[in-house]
Amino acid sequence: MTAEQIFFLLTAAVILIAALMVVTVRKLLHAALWLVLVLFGVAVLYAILQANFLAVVQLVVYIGAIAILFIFADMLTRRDLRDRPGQTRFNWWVAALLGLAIFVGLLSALLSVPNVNRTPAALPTDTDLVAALGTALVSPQGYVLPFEVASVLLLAALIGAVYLAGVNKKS
Amino acid sequence: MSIPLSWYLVLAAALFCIGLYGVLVRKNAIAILLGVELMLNAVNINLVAFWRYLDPAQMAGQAFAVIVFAVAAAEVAVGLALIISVYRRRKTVVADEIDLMKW
Amino acid sequence: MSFWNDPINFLADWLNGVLTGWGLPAGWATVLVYLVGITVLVVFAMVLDIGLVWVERKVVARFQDRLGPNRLGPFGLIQPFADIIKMVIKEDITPAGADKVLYNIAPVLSAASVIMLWAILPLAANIYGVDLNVGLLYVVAMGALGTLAVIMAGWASNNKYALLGAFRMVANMVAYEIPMVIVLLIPTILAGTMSVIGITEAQRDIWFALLSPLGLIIFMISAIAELGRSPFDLNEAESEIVAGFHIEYTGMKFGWFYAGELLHAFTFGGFAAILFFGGYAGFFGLEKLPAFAWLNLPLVQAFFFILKAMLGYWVIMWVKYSMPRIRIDHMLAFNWKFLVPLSLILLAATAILHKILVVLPTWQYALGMFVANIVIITATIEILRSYGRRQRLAEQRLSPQPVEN
Amino acid sequence: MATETFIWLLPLPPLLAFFLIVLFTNKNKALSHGVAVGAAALSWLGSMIVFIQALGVEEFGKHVFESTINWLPTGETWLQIGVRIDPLGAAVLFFVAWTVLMIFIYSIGYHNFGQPAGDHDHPGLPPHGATITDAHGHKHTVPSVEPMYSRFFAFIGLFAFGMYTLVVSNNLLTLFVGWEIMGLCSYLLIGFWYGKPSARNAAIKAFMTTRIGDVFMLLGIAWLYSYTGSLSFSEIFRPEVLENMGNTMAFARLAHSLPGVWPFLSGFSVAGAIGILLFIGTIGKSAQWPLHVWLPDAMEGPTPVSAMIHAATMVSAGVYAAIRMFPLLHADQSGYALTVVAFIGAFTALFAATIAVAQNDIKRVLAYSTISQLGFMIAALGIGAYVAAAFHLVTHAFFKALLFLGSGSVIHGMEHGVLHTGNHHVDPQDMFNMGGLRKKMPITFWTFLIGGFALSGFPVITAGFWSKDEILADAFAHGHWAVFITLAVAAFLTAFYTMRQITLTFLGEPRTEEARHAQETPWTMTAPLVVLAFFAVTYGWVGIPEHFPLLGGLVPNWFHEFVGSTLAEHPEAAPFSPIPLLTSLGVALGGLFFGWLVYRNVKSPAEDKLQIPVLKNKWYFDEAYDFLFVKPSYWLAEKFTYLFLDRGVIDGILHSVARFSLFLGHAFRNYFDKPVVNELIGDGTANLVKTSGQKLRYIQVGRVQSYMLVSTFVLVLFAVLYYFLLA
Repeated sequence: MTAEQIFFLLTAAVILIAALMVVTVRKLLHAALWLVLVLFGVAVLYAILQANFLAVVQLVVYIGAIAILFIFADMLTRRDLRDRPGQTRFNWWVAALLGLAIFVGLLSALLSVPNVNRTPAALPTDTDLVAALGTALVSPQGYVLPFEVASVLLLAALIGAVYLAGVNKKS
Repeated sequence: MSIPLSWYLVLAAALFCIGLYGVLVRKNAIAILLGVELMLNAVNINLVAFWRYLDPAQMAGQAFAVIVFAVAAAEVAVGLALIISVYRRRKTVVADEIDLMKW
Repeated sequence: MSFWNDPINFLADWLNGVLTGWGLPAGWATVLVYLVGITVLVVFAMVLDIGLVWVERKVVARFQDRLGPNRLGPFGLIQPFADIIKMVIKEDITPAGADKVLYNIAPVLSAASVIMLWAILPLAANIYGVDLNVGLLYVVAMGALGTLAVIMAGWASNNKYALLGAFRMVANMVAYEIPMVIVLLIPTILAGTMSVIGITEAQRDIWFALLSPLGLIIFMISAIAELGRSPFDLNEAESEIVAGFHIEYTGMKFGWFYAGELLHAFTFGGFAAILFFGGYAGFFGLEKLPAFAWLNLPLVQAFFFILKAMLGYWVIMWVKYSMPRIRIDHMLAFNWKFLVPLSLILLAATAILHKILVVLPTWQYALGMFVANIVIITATIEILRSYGRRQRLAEQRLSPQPVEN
Repeated sequence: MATETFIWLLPLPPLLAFFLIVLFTNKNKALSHGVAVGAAALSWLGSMIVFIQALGVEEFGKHVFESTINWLPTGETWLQIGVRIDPLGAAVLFFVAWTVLMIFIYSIGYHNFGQPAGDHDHPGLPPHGATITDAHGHKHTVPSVEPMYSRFFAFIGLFAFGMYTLVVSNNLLTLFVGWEIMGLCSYLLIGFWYGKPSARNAAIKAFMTTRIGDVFMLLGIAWLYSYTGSLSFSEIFRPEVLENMGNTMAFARLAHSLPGVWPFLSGFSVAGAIGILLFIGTIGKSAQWPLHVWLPDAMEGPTPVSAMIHAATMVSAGVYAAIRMFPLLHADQSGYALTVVAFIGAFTALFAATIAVAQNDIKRVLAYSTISQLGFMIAALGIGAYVAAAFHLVTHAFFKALLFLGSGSVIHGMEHGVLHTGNHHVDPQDMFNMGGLRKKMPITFWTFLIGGFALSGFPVITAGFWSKDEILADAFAHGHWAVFITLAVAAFLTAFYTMRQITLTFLGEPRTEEARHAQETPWTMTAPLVVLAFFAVTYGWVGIPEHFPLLGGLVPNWFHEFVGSTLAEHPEAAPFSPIPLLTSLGVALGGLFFGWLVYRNVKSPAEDKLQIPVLKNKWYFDEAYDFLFVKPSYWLAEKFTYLFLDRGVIDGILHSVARFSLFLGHAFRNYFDKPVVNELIGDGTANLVKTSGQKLRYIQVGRVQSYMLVSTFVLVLFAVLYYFLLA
């Protein structure tokens, strides 16, 4: 077992424990902060996978925006938080069983990938990966259409969110 | 020796199921969205891991991870806006209590 | 390889040799050397920080027509150490009802988010922590961590002023992150890379400040907002919310916030130097002449870099101590209605012009870029002026007219 | 740029000017005329360049500038359009460029640019003058600026575009397009002061009359196209095509079924018939008898300028087209076509000259003179004097333009006098109100004198002498005695009425107070006069016959060589004979002398012995047309078409169709729509959905996570089933 593997296992353990905390802790704000830890761990995984751009974007978008948004939303709807003792629905065990079943199913599907214990492929040495990703996202031979659709989606979400969350001045 | 691909896949599957569990059992609507985030991250781990282990010259995995980021951001923005809007009117964020659409 | 040409690697090799000489396996030795390097970097940053305390106090004194610290040591140089001792020995209070873990993590995270920036800050061509190919995004990402620290501090203090301050701070930082990101794209376009080293190297012939003066201005504004310094310091507006998110912090925990802020300001001065003033290089091609080859020595480069960073830091201080505080709605409106559209226009203009002009010789390229920036600045000022005039007239119409008897 | 490409650009500046003025600059007078004159100057410059280049080409008649593009696909071939400058085109282009530019410049002064706006001027009426107060407090009435100043320049810009297009065309199609654009512009310009009923009527009259000619011309074009499959000159004038057309009988079947009934018609070849059809277009455009009636009335337009357009430029287009079609007319084996042309030309020349003698309006005299001179050209063409016709076309354009602009200048000066005295009942155009203007308006007088002498054919020095002499010489040489004598008489009358005009207008003493206060016009009006006067004198010298006594051979007969080379067979210059020379000398000098002799003491219309009613009333042509055509068509439109056909027959059919549809609609609604569609299909579906919805609603619990739990469960179930059953 090499240092890299140890490092991965540590990160994975942090991610999984934090994820369990996200779905179980009673205080929603703590759940959100545990989520931040999960996200940070995932960013570390990206870094290990040499997806530098995604690692940094994970920090910017998820931690810098999404997690903050969760925390804000949590604070804005705070009254519910202290009033309720149980944060879990009555049939949690059904969901747990189902989750387990799906986990097994997913594992059996994923591990049937041929040569599943392979090692990472060699990175192309001549190109900058960030530049390659940028080119792929905006070139017509690449993913410019999905990329643009995603940006339109973001714009629509922005407008929709402003409309929904904004105070209607007329009423 | 570096890390085998299967480790990532197992981790992602576990993360996905934890997220699913959260979505199914949490009462608080915001917490449901937290679960959704976990699931999306699990998906992204798979995307990036497959990119890295199969063909790094082909940018499909990363490109789709970027698009998942965008979708996640949009989903959270609209979802939280909805929750806040509902909270303003009904003073609750418990998903089971938001049931105006039942019969 | 000599110390003068490549000091860091020289020292690292030497240390590696020493460690392996003691019988350590090569891998462990490398890890240890890295750890030592990180420690040295952090220590350097923190020592610089102590110096900054003194600089800040001296400069603010001069701005306010005072002398500043002048009792302890020559020119009061020992004063910061006295400050530190005071902070360390003060009582460490955790308020009742506070979320203890978060309360204690927040200051560390705050300072860490700044120190982590130093990982990519190149002091010279070969004195740097790591050359990330997403360096500029990394800056923004660390800013996000800072945001998180602030909100944690505000929440965990269990104090409404703290929470209000944190809200303001977060609104501020999230909002100004957008013009910041957009304007960071301008050096990226001009240099063709996000790596800070690459951007510095791209400015060997001409500073980006000359290619995009407007970009520099927008960067400085959003950097100051990101820092939460005056005129954007309403997160700690003492007349309204006492001291903002760190109201409950005492002793060294407050010290971390304070140190973090100072170092952050200096670091942004450094990034202004890197992005727009050529960082450690940027002597307009002077270093290519044999007589000026000494400009390529790492320590000389580091000296010039620190000098430029200090200049940026000085501008930030200058603004801080001469501008009044802005109201939160004005601040957000300024960002969304002015800074973001302006930076988008600038970005589009820069991108298009870059594509068109890049085939030209350097001086024509620079001239075109500069003129475009001037045009945008002039047009902006004109629009603002006419808008302001209309606003004024509208107010005059609304205000009660003097009654003529 | 190749010259061919350059020619494409010639017509464009005035068109651009038209759109610029109409769309953008119409509020700004200075800008408008700047744009228009600038465009005219550009076209002028281009034309001069093309002309000079044409001079430099060896054997230009065989190496013309021509370029074509495919324009419209017609089945397997293309309808081609293109430009062509050959010797004839170059000569015409030369005078068109000069006269157009001069008109444009002249218009600035004529429309009183720089004067104040009128006191009560309205768009659509001529300006009435403005009152200004000078430094001493005296009130003066001065000319006021035209209210629709910019519109005028837009119109003449479009007009210039049409003229240039016509000249540079290499085919009948674009020639016809330019022709029609000019028709439209002449309508717009004659009716420019649409507030005056006379102007409105004149505009409609001009439009309708020329339309008659145009319809026949279009028929000719269509026939030509169907016969030869092409409209480009170089195609249809190929010798074998011409020969084929000239030898084919046009009305062979008609002549066969009705043998000997109509020998004249049956003798026509296709070439002749088409040529005559096209020539009818010329009759309309160039105001030849019997379609001449519009031209005198067209003088209602803004006085000299549009008159000048109609009289000096546009009517020239008709003659130009006729000259172009000469090979076609010439190809007619029977020779009938040319006979018709010669007859109409000669008759018109004499007929119009007789009317001109009895007119008192300064412009109408010139209008009839124009008709008469155009008749000269047509007659020359009819006797085969191709070069002489073209020569007279060019010289006439210069001196008639000069005369019209001069008359405009006179009227302008007289209007000044009218404004001074304030007596608006004095007609500033009536020659009997003038007299003695020689001293008041010297530049106008001298240039007008030059123009008048050129028109009369004053020997040797004027251009008109050389061109008219060449026509007479040709007529004499080819033995066309009737034409020769008719034209000689017409030429005598021409000199006579010209001198009458000059005497009444300029000589003697002022007959009215207004004439006493007339004033010389601004330089923008006189400068074009001087330029045109220069050409009215010198242009004749390029066409002096070689065998002319004393002068012959001093200068080569350049015009004959140049324009003559347009034709496939180079026409012979007429051999010199003293008889036509003496005739033209005699009629010119005699006419001038008698004109002066008779009118030097005439003071009022009553003393004028030649005010014979039949001449004064233009041989009653207007009245005859009114009785023969206008009244019957009114009757047809009102009584037959409107009352009987429209109201009775067509409306009746429409009303019954409507009633039937109404009945059908009622039936559908009551017996199909209401019971079947509404109740059975519409309401039935709704009821079905409603009932089933009421039954099914209870499975909706409204808890989103329960839904999801169930769907996840089903998913797992299906996965398990899939795994065990299929895998």
